[in-house]
Amino acid sequence: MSSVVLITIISLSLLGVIAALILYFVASKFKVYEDPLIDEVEAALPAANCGGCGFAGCRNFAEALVKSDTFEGLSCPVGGNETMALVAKILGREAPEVEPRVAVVRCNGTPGHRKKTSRYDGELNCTIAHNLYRGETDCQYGCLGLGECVDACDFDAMYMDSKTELPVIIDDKCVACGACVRACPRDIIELRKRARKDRKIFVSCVNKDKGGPARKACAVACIGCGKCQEVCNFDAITIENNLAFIDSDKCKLCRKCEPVCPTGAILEINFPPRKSEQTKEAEKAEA
Amino acid sequence: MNQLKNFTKGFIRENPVFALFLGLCPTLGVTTTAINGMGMGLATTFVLLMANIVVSLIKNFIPDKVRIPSFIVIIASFVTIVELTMQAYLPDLFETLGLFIPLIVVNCLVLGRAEAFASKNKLLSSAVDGLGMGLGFTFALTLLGSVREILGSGSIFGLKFIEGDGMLIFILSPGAFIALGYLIVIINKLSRKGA
Amino acid sequence: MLKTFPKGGVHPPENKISSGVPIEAMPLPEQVIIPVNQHLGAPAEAVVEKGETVKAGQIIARSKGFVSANIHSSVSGKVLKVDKMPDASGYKQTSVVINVEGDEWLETVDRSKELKKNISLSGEEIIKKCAENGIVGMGGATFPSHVKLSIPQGKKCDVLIINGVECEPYLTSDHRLMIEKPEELLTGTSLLMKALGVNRAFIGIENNKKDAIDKLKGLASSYDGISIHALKVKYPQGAEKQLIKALINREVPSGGLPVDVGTVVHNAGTAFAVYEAVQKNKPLVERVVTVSGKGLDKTLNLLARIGTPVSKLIEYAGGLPESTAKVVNGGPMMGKALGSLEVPVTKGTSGIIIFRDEESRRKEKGPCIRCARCISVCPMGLEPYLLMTLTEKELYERAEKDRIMDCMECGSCSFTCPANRPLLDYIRLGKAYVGKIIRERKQK
Amino acid sequence: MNKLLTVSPSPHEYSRESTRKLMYGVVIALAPALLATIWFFGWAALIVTSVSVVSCIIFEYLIQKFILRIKPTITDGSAIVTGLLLAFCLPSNLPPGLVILGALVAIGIGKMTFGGLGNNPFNPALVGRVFLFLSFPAQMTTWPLPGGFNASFTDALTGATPLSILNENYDKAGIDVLMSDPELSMPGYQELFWGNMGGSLGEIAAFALIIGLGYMLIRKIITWHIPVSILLTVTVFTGILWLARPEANADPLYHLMTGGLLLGAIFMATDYVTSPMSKKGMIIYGTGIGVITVLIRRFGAYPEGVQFAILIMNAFTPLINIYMKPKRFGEEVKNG
Amino acid sequence: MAKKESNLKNMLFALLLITLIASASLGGIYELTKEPIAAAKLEKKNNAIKQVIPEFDNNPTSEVYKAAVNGDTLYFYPGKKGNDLVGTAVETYSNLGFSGEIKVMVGFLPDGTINDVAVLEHEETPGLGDKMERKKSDWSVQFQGKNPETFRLSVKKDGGDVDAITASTISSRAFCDAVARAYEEYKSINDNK
Amino acid sequence: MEYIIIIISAIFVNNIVLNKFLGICPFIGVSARLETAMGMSGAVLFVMTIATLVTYLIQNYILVPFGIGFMQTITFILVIATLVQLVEIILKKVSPSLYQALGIFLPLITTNCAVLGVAIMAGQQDLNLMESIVFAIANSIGFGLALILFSGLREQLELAEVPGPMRGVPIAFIVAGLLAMAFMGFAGIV
Ligand SMILES: Cc1cc2nc3c(=O)[nH]c(=O)nc-3n(C[C@H](O)[C@@H](O)[C@H](O)COP(=O)(O)O)c2cc1C
Ligand SMILES: Cc1cc2nc3c(=O)[nH]c(=O)nc-3n(C[C@H](O)[C@H](O)[C@H](O)COP(=O)(O)O)c2cc1C
Ligand SMILES: Cc1cc2nc3c(=O)[nH]c(=O)nc-3n(C[C@H](O)[C@H](O)[C@H](O)COP(=O)(O)O)c2cc1C
Ligand SMILES: Cc1cc2nc3c(=O)[nH]c(=O)nc-3n(C[C@H](O)[C@H](O)[C@H](O)CO)c2cc1C
Ligand code: SF4
Ligand code: SF4
Ligand code: SF4
Ligand code: SF4
Ligand code: FES
Repeated sequence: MSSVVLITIISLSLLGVIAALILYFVASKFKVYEDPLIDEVEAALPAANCGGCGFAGCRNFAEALVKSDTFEGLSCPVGGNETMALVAKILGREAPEVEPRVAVVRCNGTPGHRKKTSRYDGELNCTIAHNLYRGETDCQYGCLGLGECVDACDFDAMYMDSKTELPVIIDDKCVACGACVRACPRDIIELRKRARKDRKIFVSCVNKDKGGPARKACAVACIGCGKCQEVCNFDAITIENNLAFIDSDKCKLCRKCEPVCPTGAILEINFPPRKSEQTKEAEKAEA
Repeated sequence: MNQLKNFTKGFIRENPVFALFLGLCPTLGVTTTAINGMGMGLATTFVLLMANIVVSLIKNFIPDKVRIPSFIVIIASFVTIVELTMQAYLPDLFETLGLFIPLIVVNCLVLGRAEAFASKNKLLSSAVDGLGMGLGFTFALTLLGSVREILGSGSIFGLKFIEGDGMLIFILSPGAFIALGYLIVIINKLSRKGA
Repeated sequence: MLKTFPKGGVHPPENKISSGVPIEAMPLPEQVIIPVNQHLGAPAEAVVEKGETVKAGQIIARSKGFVSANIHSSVSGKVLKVDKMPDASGYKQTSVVINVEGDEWLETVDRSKELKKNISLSGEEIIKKCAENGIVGMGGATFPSHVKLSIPQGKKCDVLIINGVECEPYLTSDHRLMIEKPEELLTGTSLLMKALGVNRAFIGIENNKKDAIDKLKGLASSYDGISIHALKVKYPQGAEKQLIKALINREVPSGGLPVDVGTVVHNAGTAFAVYEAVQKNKPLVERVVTVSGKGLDKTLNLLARIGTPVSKLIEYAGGLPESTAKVVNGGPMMGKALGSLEVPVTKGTSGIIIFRDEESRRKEKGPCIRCARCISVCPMGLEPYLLMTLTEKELYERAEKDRIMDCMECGSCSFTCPANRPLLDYIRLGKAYVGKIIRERKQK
Repeated sequence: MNKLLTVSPSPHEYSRESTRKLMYGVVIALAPALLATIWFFGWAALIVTSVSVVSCIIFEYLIQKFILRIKPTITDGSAIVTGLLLAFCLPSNLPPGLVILGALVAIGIGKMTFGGLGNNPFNPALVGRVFLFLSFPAQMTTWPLPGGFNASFTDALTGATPLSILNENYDKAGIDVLMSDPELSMPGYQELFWGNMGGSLGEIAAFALIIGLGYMLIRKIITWHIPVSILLTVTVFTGILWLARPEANADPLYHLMTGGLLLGAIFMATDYVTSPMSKKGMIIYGTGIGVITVLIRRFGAYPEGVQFAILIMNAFTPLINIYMKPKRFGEEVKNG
Repeated sequence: MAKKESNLKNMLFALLLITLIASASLGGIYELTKEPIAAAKLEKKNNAIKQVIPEFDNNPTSEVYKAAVNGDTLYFYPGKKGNDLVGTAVETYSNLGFSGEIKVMVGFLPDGTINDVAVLEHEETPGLGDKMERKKSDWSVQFQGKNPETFRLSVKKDGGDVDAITASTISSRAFCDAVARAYEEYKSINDNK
Repeated sequence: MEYIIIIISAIFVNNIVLNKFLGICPFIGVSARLETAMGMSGAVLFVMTIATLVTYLIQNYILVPFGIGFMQTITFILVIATLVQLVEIILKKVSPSLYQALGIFLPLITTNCAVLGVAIMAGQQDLNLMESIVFAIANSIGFGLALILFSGLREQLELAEVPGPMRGVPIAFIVAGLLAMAFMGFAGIV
């Protein structure tokens, strides 16, 4: 073996040994206690320390992962999904199974139903308008129609219907993230249990005024008359502050309430058309 | 895991440059021409492949505390091998790639893959991963090199197709950043459409 | 050189059309709507019921808590109902609706025109009178005056400032008051000085009201410690922090109150109301309201009873012109646009301004061109363009660090922005969110 | 009255200024310089200018309409200003193809990539200009000499700019020696002031630029802070150099009137979008530009440094904005 | 398959083993490539020499002589055919480049005429200054067959006879500077002989 | 004078990031927030200086005397990796506050090719010990300058209306390109 090779081997090995020794002693001498979970998570990470995650190194990222409750905005570009799945497992953070839900807009104050009494000329932002005044109609509860909820939806599941001036939710695209619910200053949007074929029955109104003023402001306002409550066999309907509410967890979609509402505040969606009384009777006769 | 998928993921979807943004220094530094980019890419691929293989072989003998020093030594050995071989047999290319050959050691891509993948996977997967990622890297470098060469010198792989010079800036450092920036956007757009 | 505040400010067209029109008492309306919440702080609690007969000056809603104010009936008649009625914002709130019958006053109220200059009551008694008679700031914020007059333990106040600036375009109610009731105003000032225990009072008036300055200067010599100061015309000179800076060169710290720098600011109208409350025992049931606008044939300074529907004032001024597009309650810079005219005049209503089509429309907004005009006009030294963006991007923490809560909503920034950015709209929104965050933090 | 009342948040009164008026104001301020340059460079100047302005507008329109798919905003006039200023820092004999490329870079990379007006961190016209300069140094450093109104476009006489003469002769000879050397044809103060010399379109006539400055100050389009701090810094810095070694440096007055300094200080450094927002910040920014300009002119490879100086300080602008907040009212905070 | 624990013995052992193997294999490779690397380097120089002087049959690198000029060194490689000097290749430099040092090989015929020039190293801008390379352009051909006695080695702008590369006066100037330096030294050595 | 040239050259003219393309990954990775950028710059300053010092010693007292220059890469990186880990462990114990400020960036630096690059370049340019140290400090300042400027720009762009597909990394590259373009102006100053 030539001398160069020998020197190479000796010097590098020496360096390696020294490195190992120093690391060992320093590490044991300067030990600091830390959450062992962090170590575990760090071990699962690629240790590329590339900063791709936006944190200063893998350990830093591991700490952030352990500390935060969700993984929102946290991801490791090197390790990808596999790594993140691993981390999730270590932290025991499988997302719990949730019942599928879907958003509904509880206002039906189309221009036809609600007369305009003023004209809004401010920034097109529901919260700004809401903080300023009651809105363009006499209903101080209803939809302002400026589409803040639509902007909040990250899934393109909403759009403003230019005819009704109300937001519309596309059932297929809605993932029930609730962004729109949080965005709406008037608490008009509700997440309801998703039923078969996306059928739903709900009171499309949030007006808490007494019947008279409510009716005056909007033709399809809920007046809190209680008729729907009477016909419901499942205790799904409650009335509070002159406003009826159908609990989607209790509602069996029997369709009894809709016909009794004197103002048409209850909406049925995605149901087959009702048979008229005559055909019903005819059917009975046939049978 | 499906080896084919494992192999191809590095091309677009998890391309080290376009999607993971790793190993950027050589990506920008040497891609003045397509051929340089390709040379660098292949050199890195070699190191990546070999490092992945060796790491996955010995992963169980390495205590945690010296994991990184050990891996680095392994990688550095292969880099030195490339360095010496290139110096001997491809001196011209070695000169143009210059400083960036030794810097393959610190290419976050190499260490990253060794740590993220090879130290957790079996030999075959690791090798396939290394090769795939390396070729993806090569693809990215060659593409960027071509773009810069076409715009900057009016040639491609050394073949001139316009009279005179191109836009000099694309050979200089600003052009590298700008070209890569727009390339990422375009690739993202295309891959999303494809997917 | 005239005094003024050093930083920022704008000079919108003054349009003081009604400055030469004497104050005129508005005839009684058939019905008044008196909200129980006309002030900052806790709403008062209604103490009358449907069908009850009330006299003018009688308490109909009692203050609840320290920062709150009594509400008095401004007319005599029968309570029609105590119900939720829309206020200036259109939102419904509890109000007492009274059908007017005659004009009968409580006996204790001295309604004579006679000037009563002698001060017989002690400071505490003065404050008590203010509280009893429901005196709140007439400068816009309607903060209960007795609270401001009760200097907190450990704080010291050495000078009173009377705000006769009236920097808002169009408005002339304080101006007319200063010309027509100077002695009452000065007596009111003396009363406030006594209540605060200070021996100096500065009255600041912008230089576009030379007649008022001259008049008050002539009379002030016979009142101890009161001096009159002319100020350069610049909006928002009337904002209390700016006025304090202009007059006595003290800077109220961020998040602080005027008392922190040893002063208290009261509006000229408030001084007059204090005079009436203390010397004449007359509660705050009427106020001067400017009715003005370029489209109007005649502009007015009306002495109107609280609760009078705005529509009546406008009717009295000749009805809404066809060109009307917007009716603003207050001045054009800070006032609130009304969605309906069937809302009452309240203690804070300083004017009703009518805008024509061409003046009212907002122009299309463009992107911020970072011209820094909003920064240079912001009297609080804020960066409105940044605060707006931070609010838009929901970066409330940064907005708080950039002092969004210091914004006093003067609107100079929106006024001046060449890109027509709705700066104040968003800053207000940001303030609401940041305020919520701060409150939540405090609760923890 | 049967119309609905309009409701909007306060304020209800607005000033008369608008983005468009400001931009056209800048165009008006640039008019004297345009006239001067047409006087000296003739049709060529007009061609370069119009090609630049028109292509800036077209590119802005096309990008907004077809790539970003947003409502085109070409009427706000900012593209015209960019086009004018881009043209103003190009030589009058630049082939139209390159002018168009410059406009594409200015608008496409410099402005629209960041989202259009108000979002770009770097001055678009300068991005276009420096891009061209770094890409085609040969074409960008051949300057036609003034040939009068009818000078032909292609074969105008080319010559050096005063700064490139200076750049080659620092440490060799003083300014008076250079000026008296007939071979160098170094322009004198008079020519600098009126614009009879080689150089890019808009930079030659000092008097026209100063008229523009006056107009913009009077119309309150810009404040004095940036131009004055730049010019003052340059005066002081070159003054020190000159006093130390008059035989090797040009005097401050010569520096002030040559090259793109006035054009840059008055029209380009003042671009709202890319300059700091607070007064303090503006002065720091201007001082930085002044220092870097002189550094590059005197010690660097390029004869002129304003373009780079402005771009470099553009990069500092966000930091300046973060650390140089306007003085808050009631600085001291109550209760922490 | 448990991982090895991080105790001293394991750490030492692992690192030692790895460094051992690594260094051994590297040493081996180094031994293997030593020769080719040296050969490649030499060949580059020889190629340049071959390019700038007429055909020779000696080994100029082994007959090299040096001259020190203000702190730096010029190398002279005499090329001989039989015993006759056919030309001398001079490795020269200039610091006046646009960005960094320029190294040039200049070949002189025995009478001092420039036979040819070749650039060894430079950092000039691609597309501009790098046109001095023969690969990139024929600019440097103008030096062939010129005798510096009659051919003034500076760019025309400075009153010389050399056409500068378009837009690269600085690089051209530096190139001339390098060639002129080589000529001066060559001449002074020859004159002293 | 020598030192001044080294400093100006490293910071402005041949800026390590914008001109030499070293340390791009952290330049893109940790520049989203200004605070992080500052911490990173401080950490780089610290490590780069120490690393250059140590590698200088190794180069001149081990590699060169024994004629094993080809071992440069492997020894340098081993030393740097060990050193970084060492500094991290010690800092964590000795000065938690300093660790909070700088230490958390340390792991990133191992794979930051700027550190290795500067160590190698210092060797290539035949600098003496003092010059090497100055060179390292100047380069880390250059790195810090570029990083801090860049993060300032990125923070501002966070608030701008950047078109969707450009957001994030692509726009960062464009900004870096324009920044590099601006820095080209310093050419030839030294
Ligand atoms: C990006 C860039 C690179 C340059 N590179 C060189 C170069 O390598 N060599 C050179 O002599 N000049 C170079 N220059 C200088 C320019 O060609 C030019 O400014 C020069 O000073 C022009 O004048 P000339 O025609 O007198 O050479 C470069 C300029 C730029 C913008
Ligand atoms: C929550 C709150 C508490 C206040 N407390 C006091 C106080 O203790 N003493 C006082 O003199 N003024 C107090 N003020 C009144 C303010 O100083 C100020 O006069 C009032 O907000 C109206 O001012 P503006 O119209 O400028 O907004 C308080 C105001 C607010 C909003
Ligand atoms: C922007 C702004 C402008 C104001 N302008 C006036 C004004 O012109 N006149 C006035 O009396 N109060 C004005 N105020 C209210 C004063 O700040 C302050 O609340 C008032 O003078 C206190 O007196 P008061 O409690 O008696 O109303 C303004 C407030 C703000 C925020
Ligand atoms: C005073 C002033 C100076 C301007 N200067 C420039 C300039 O130098 N370059 C440019 O492209 N646009 C300029 N503009 C136009 C506009 O601000 C520019 O296009 C924006 O940077 C685009 O976002 C200027 C505008 C004004 C009002
Ligand atoms: S914001 Fe969320 S909950 Fe609302 S519509 Fe969109 S996806 Fe559904
Ligand atoms: S539902 Fe709510 S958020 Fe959506 S448009 Fe109506 S008011 Fe606005
Ligand atoms: S005034 Fe308007 S355009 Fe100017 S900086 Fe402020 S928000 Fe932006
Ligand atoms: S930010 Fe607030 S205080 Fe400043 S100008 Fe705007 S509204 Fe006035
Ligand atoms: S490759 Fe250089 S830092 Fe990642």
